[in-house]
Amino acid sequence: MTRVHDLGGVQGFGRVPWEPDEPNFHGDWEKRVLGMNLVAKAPEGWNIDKGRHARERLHPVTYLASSYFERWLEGLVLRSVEAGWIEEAEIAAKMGAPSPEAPPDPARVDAMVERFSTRVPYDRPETEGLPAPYAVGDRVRTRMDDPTGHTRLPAYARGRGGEVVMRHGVHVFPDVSGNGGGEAPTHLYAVRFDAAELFGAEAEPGASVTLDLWHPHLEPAS
Amino acid sequence: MTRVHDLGGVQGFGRVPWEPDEPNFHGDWEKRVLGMNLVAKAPEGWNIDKGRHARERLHPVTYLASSYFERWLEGLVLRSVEAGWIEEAEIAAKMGAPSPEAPPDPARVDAMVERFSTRVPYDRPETEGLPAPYAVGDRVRTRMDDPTGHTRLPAYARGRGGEVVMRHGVHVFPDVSGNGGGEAPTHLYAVRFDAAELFGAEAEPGASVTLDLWHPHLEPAS
Amino acid sequence: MHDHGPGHSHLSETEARVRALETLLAEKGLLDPAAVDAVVEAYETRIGPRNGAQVVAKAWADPDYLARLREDATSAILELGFTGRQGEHMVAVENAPGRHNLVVCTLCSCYPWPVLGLPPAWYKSNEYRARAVREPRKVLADFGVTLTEGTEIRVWDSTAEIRYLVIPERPAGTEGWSEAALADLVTRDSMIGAGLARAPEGAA
Amino acid sequence: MHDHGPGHSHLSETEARVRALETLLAEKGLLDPAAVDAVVEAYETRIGPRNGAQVVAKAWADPDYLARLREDATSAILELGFTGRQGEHMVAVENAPGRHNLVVCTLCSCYPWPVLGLPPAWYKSNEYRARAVREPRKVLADFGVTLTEGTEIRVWDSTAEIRYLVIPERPAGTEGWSEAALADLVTRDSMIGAGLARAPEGAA
Repeated sequence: MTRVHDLGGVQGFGRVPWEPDEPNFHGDWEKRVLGMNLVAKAPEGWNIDKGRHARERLHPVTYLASSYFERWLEGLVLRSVEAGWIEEAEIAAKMGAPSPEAPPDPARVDAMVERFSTRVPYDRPETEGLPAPYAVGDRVRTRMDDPTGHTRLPAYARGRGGEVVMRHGVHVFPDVSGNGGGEAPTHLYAVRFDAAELFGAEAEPGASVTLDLWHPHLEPAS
Repeated sequence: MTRVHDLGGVQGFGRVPWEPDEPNFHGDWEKRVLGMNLVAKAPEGWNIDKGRHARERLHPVTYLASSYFERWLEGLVLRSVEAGWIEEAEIAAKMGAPSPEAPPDPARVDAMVERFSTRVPYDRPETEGLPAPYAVGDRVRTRMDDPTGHTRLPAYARGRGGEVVMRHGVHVFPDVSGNGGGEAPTHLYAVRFDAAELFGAEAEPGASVTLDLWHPHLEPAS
Repeated sequence: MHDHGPGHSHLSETEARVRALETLLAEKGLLDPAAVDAVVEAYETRIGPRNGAQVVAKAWADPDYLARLREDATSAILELGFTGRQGEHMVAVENAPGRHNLVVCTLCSCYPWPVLGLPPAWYKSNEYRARAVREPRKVLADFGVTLTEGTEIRVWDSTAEIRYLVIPERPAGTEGWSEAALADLVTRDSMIGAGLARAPEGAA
Repeated sequence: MHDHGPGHSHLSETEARVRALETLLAEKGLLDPAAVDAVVEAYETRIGPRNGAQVVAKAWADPDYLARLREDATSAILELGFTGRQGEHMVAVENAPGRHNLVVCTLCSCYPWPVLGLPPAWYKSNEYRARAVREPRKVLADFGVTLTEGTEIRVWDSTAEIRYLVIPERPAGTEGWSEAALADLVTRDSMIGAGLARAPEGAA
C-alpha cells in the first residue's frame, strides 16, 4: 500500500465490530464532528477528493489508531490550519469550552434536508481529446504506479488483470482533483477482478471484486 | 502491503528520529526485553523466522504504534502464550513485581559473549532436486502473490523486474520455515531494482534498491 | 495487552477537542453551530435506511420499477424523492439464487447516504475495510450470514462517486404483500450485502 | 494533536509489564534473570561499532585485507574475531566517489550485531524503514549528509540473513595513519551508510 488508509486486503485485523441496530453516533461529539465537516466554511477550491486526502495525510499511526469520526475531526483541523484560518495552539487555548449544542430549529432542519438532498453530480460532458473508451467486456490491466499523492486505485488492485463490466461515463478524476490539479474528467468504469487474480491461490473460491477505476488507471491487457 | 510491518515505501511518515551518539537503550525495561528474548526458553522447533512472524502477527494498530522493544516484548508474550506456558492473566497478576535486575556476574558475561559470538549459519548444502539457479546478470521478475503467512518479499517489490547481482548460495527459506514448514532451503540471491521500477516516475534519480530474495520469489523476465 | 480498539481510550480528551474546535470556528465566523445541530438532526431523523427499504420493496413489487432501476438507478431512486450528497450516481446490484453482492469502501468509507443514511461504525472499521475484499465469505460468517456452497460473491469496492445499493432476495412467503409491508423486511445490512432481508414472521 | 510517537506514553505501564513477565517466566523456570543481566552486559560493553570500525580501518590500510573482505567478508571479519548472532553471513559494500550505499531492513530491523552492536532506535523506526527505500536522498539529507549531485545511491534492504556492512570512503588527509587512528574516524552511522567517516581534526 501507499499509505495506511489503503486498507483493502491488509492482513492481521480481527472480527468486524458488528452490532445489531447500531446507532448513527456513539456520543454527541461524533454528531458535532459530522455536522462541522458538513457545514463549516471550506477553503476556495476545496472538493471531496481533497477532503479525503486530508484524512489520508494524517500521521499513519494516528490514522490507523483513530475512529472514523476522529479522522474526520483531524481532517477538518488540517484543512482549517492549512487554509491559515486557525492554529493548533488556538484549539488548545479553547479546551474546556462548554458544549455549543442547542435544540435545532425545525425550519433550519428542513433547509438542511433540502441542501443535502440536492444532487451535485460528478459526471461531466465527454469532451474532445479524451482517449477512446474501453468497452464493456474489454480485458484491462491496472497500472503498477505507486504515486505520492491522492489516488483511488488501491494497492491490492495494482498490476492486476480484470474485465470492464460497466461504463459510468466521464467523471471528475480524483487522482488529479485531489492533488489540486483541477477536475481532469475522464472515462470511469467498473472493472471486475477474480479474487484469485488479486489474492492468489489462497483467495476464496467463487469471489470477485469490482472497483470503479478511471481510464488512466488502466492499460489494455492482451 | 500484506501486513503493516511491511513498511518499505509506505508514505506519510515524517523525519527519521536520528539522534547523535544514541545509547543502545532508552530505559532499563528495554534491556530486560532484549535479554529475555535472547535467553528465555523457546518452544520446540522455534526459529528466527517464527520469531519475526510472531511480531508481525501483533494487531496492526499495536504494531504500528509500538516501539521496537515493545514489539519484542509482545512477540515474546505471544510465543510463550502459544506454547501454553503462560497466560495473559498470569502476567496481569504479577504486575507490581519488583525489578529482578542484579549486578551481572563477569564470568556469565564472558559466557554470553562466547554464546552469542558463535556462528549459527543459515546456508545449507545444495541438494539434488533444487531448480537450476539464476546467474549473476540474469533479469528476473518478482512474484505478485500476497501470501497470508510469513514472507520476506516486501510488497513494494512485488511484480517488479530486476537483475541478479549476487548469488548467496542455498539458504533456509523463511517463507516456509516461518510458517512451520521446515527449512526448505533454496537458492538465495541479491536482486537489484531501479528505483523507478519500484516507485515510478517520482522515484529519486540514480537510486536502486537491492533485496535478498529466494528462488521461489522470482520468475525469469524476458 | 495494549488497548487497540480505536477511539475509546481518549474519549474525554476528544470531546474537549471537538468543543474547542467548534467554539473556535464559530468565533472566527467559519461555522454556525445552529447549522451543525440542524444537519445532524436531518441525518438522525430524516435520511436513513427506511429510504432504501422503500426502493427495494418497490423493486420487488413492481416489475416496471425494477426495469427502471436496472436501467438508471439514480433516476429510479429519485422517483421516490431520494437523492443528494453521496448518492449522486446510484447503481443497484441484485442478489439472486447463487449470487450475493457485498459493498465496501476500502479507501475511506463511501456509502449511499440518501438511501441508507450514515454508515454504521462496523462499515467504517479497519477490520471491514481490510477484510471484505480478501475474505468476504469469512466476513459474512462473522455477521451470521452463511451462503449456500458455490454461491458467487461479488464484492463492490466503492472507489469512485458511484454508490452501490444491494437489492436483497425477496423472502419467500411474501407474495401479494404491500410495498409498505415488504419494506419492513428490508434491513440496512441487507442493502449493504452484510445481511439478508428478514423472513416474514412465522416463516421457517 | 494526538501523540503518535511510539512507545513514550505508556512507559510506566510497559515497565511494569516487563517486570511482571520476567518474574513469571523466572518462576516457571523458563528464564534465568541473571542470564538476562549477563547478555545485556555483553551487548552493552563488548559487542559494538568499535568492532566494525576495526574492520573498516583495516580495509582502508591493508589492500590484501580489502581483497579478502571483498572475496569473503564473513571470513575476513572473523579474522578479527567478530562473528555470531546476526552476523553469520556478511557482505561488505564499498562507497566510492559517485557511489553511496545505505542499509535498511524494511520488514523488521535486521542489523549486523557482531560488528555494529545493537541497532539505534532511528534504524528501527517506522520512519526509516518506510522512507529509506523510497527516498534515500531525502533521508540522508535528514541526517545532514548531502551527496554530490549525480551520486548513485544503492540501498540494501536486508530481507535475508545476509548482513551488509558499508565501507565508507577513507577521509582525505589520513595517508600513513595507523589502523587504530583510522578506526577512530569510523562512526557507526558511516557503516550503515547514514553518515560519512569523520574527517581528521583540523581538516577543512
